[in-house]
Amino acid sequence: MPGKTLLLSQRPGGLATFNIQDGFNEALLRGLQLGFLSDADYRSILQCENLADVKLNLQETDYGAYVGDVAQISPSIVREKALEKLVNEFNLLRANANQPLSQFLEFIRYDYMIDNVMLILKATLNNPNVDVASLIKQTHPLGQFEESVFNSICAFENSPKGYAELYQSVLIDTPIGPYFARFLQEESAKVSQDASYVQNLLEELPTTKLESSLRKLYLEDFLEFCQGLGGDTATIMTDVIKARADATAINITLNSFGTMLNDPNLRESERKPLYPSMGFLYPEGTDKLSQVGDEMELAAVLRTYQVYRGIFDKHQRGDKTIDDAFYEREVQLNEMAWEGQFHYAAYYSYVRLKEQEIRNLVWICECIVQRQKDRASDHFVPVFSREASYRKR
Amino acid sequence: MATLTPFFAPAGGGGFVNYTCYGTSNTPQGWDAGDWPDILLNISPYTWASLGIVMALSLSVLGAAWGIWITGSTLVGAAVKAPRIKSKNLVSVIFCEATAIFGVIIAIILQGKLSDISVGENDKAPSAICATLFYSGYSIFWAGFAVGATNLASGITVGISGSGCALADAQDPSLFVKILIVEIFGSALGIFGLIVGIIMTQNAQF
Amino acid sequence: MADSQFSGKLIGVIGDEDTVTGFLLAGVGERTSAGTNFLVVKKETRPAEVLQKFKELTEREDVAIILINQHIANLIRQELAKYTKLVPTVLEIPSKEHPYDPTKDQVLKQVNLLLGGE
Amino acid sequence: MSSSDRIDGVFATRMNQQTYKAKVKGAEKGYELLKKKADALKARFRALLKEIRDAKMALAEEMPAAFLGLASAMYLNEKFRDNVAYEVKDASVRVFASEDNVAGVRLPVFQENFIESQGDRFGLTQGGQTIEQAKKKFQSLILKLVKLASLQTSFVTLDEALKVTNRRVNALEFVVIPRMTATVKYIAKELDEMEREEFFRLKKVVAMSDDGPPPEDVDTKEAETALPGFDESNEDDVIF
Repeated sequence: MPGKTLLLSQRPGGLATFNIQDGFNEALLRGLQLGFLSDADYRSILQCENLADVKLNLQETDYGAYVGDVAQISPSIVREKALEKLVNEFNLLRANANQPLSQFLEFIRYDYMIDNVMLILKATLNNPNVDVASLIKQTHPLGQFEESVFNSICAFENSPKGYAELYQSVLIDTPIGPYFARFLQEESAKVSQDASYVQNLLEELPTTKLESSLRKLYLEDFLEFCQGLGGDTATIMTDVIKARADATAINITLNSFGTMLNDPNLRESERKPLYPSMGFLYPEGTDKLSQVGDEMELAAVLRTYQVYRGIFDKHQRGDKTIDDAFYEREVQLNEMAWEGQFHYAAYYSYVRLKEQEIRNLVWICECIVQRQKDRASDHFVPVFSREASYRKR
Repeated sequence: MATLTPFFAPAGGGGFVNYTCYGTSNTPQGWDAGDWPDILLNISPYTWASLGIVMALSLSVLGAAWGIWITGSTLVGAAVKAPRIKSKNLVSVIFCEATAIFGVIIAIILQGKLSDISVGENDKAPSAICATLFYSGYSIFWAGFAVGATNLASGITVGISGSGCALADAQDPSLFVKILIVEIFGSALGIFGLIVGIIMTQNAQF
Repeated sequence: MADSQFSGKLIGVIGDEDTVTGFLLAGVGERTSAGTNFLVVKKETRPAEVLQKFKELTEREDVAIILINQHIANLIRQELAKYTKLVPTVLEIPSKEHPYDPTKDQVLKQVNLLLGGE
Repeated sequence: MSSSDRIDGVFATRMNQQTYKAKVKGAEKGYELLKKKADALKARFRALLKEIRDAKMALAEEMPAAFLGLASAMYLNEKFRDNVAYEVKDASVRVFASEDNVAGVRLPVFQENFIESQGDRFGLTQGGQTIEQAKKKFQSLILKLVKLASLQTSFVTLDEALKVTNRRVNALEFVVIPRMTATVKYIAKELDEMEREEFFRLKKVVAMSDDGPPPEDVDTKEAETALPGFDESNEDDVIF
């Protein structure tokens, strides 16, 4: 983990000094930006009647090299190939990165590593004789560890000793190990921490809580790191990460309606700890959110936050699901990173926007496969679209 | 306060005959803190002039090199995905290079003013000669600094805008000319320094 | 196997990832120490594995219906044709990437023939 | 109708004649009943065919919608698919099998049973509501599929039952009844033959013993013995 404050020489630098370390790499990234599908690409893909046409259209875009040698595409193959492309590009950037950019890029990967570790934990806890090879295939390629790490996570014995080993020798060595350590430390404040306790924690804890705690620790760490970097990186990343934290808090609240978490007795004790301890809503907004019991009350809380009021209005009017509205906002925020030069935020944006693009593509393909193209407009958010609602204003 | 001895021996040699008398405090004339400004008087105008030339050249080249670094690294990176920009955006590198050329030009001009004492060997009073030499030395020094500093700034500016130009061109070729104009303005900054530097040293003569 | 809280028989699913996910989401899945009542068939899954799962499901007492994707059923068509038990019932369903084509449905063909023929 | 159609090894006795007449009656009765059953099954079968066709068509419409709902959920939260697969513990959808009776054919009928699970909701941090919608769509799909499963089982069972019944009806109509009728006729014929032979023999004996008894007596005797053997069904075989 990097220190709290970075020396001047460790920062990415400003206008005149950024390029000394990162000029080439940033230009590579900006070159990759050319690969985003344009409005025209989306239009022509939307006109396709079947996936063979989609493939023809994709072959003319940046994805051409990846879908070209596939005989028959399907939504899942599109996703797989597009992810492969993203990972290759990311690895290119990563390979060319110096500190502190390389650390920044690693931070982007931690997000997916948390996903992967959670996936593996869930799979192995519920299903001791799980097929490791197929499990590894399901993990997100950006959050890949070395295969030996995966194997040892899957191979640990389902016993207190095994859990202790899992924690001590495997998880602690992964880049996200410190988050596990901190989480376990916080949780074990009440009980003495021994091996069986780790097991109990992993076995009995709702995985949602473990996951949200890890994510929370990760986002806090990432935010701190970005603020240490200073400059535009800090400005933009703060906005993006805080917006993400807010979206999580609002989503958890909204999605908890109708579940046990919304029980008045559990709101404070179970639901509130799931909220990230950051964001524009934090702390007074999340305090209010933790008391909310239905959509009307949620709307009342969000009314005071202009951006979220707009998003929640869309949700209540039924124009869009709240998730779509948040995606749109995320795209908007991430596009901001590309308005400036000489900062790292664009790397994070690139990965997020590419993920959005992959989602768009997969969704459109699904609509075409299911012959329900009229529903395509339900979801996708084109990236760098000249026709985006926030750009038309 | 120590008494000032005329440092300049008008007749030949160009030596600073008595600079040795400003040595340490235990010299016969003595030395105290108030004598510091005298150091400036005792530095040869040739030193000033040479320093000016050095600064004009080195700062300009520093600016140019820095600019090329900024532009170049971006250009190389952006050309990976958009190879078509590689020759067009060499213009940005050339603009940076121009900054160095300004430095070289002014250095040669200034160097031309530097020669062994030639001004009114016998028909002028030593004090007048002395004043001319002071004027020349300082004007060349500051002209050199002015040119160097402006060219440094200009070089970095052209570098940054050139870097932006390469990225913008990679995204949208129609932006190239527009950003090139920004670069030209950045480059003009160096020319301001160049012009003013030439004017400043117009009357300088050793 | 009979749990007092969860009485009734299970629905088994053999299908591609999306089909299985959908039905698991709806709550048909059951995982016990003995195994699961579903199988995700991927590109690399061998027909033998499908067949094994199919046999396992058909031999289980607590399975009433087996849903199987049409394109996966084609992998084990011969065995499927030999299967004559009434319960568990084997139901072929369309999958996401192989949308339902009424003209290719064996049962529907027969139905249309019988309806039109009489 | 040739004589080979009759049942072999049946002796032409009066007793057999009675038995076979009764058998023909029984077979005809059975034929009527089976015919009725076949008609009932056929009616049910036709209704079933229509239902299956409707169910299949409804399925064809509903499957894409369900898959698109799933795709929506995947769009909003890619991770949930893996969670769904690995967090499975107990099935909350169960099926009960009961039976329906159509004209004596027992048809299995499945009845679904949804147990409201109290587990964690998927996609708590993202896409929860859309995932919930996808879940609803798949549950309604399960309703349809369970119904379709019942229909399909019924289809197979009924198809089989109908085939068996039709085979029986046909067997009765074209094999059993004709053969038995032929046997009855054969017996009648044989009995007549024997009667005539007896009569002729008697005449010879009378003629040989003395100059004969009056012939009117024999006529009445023959009429008395022959009459019970006659039936309205075999008038063409009456011999004088």
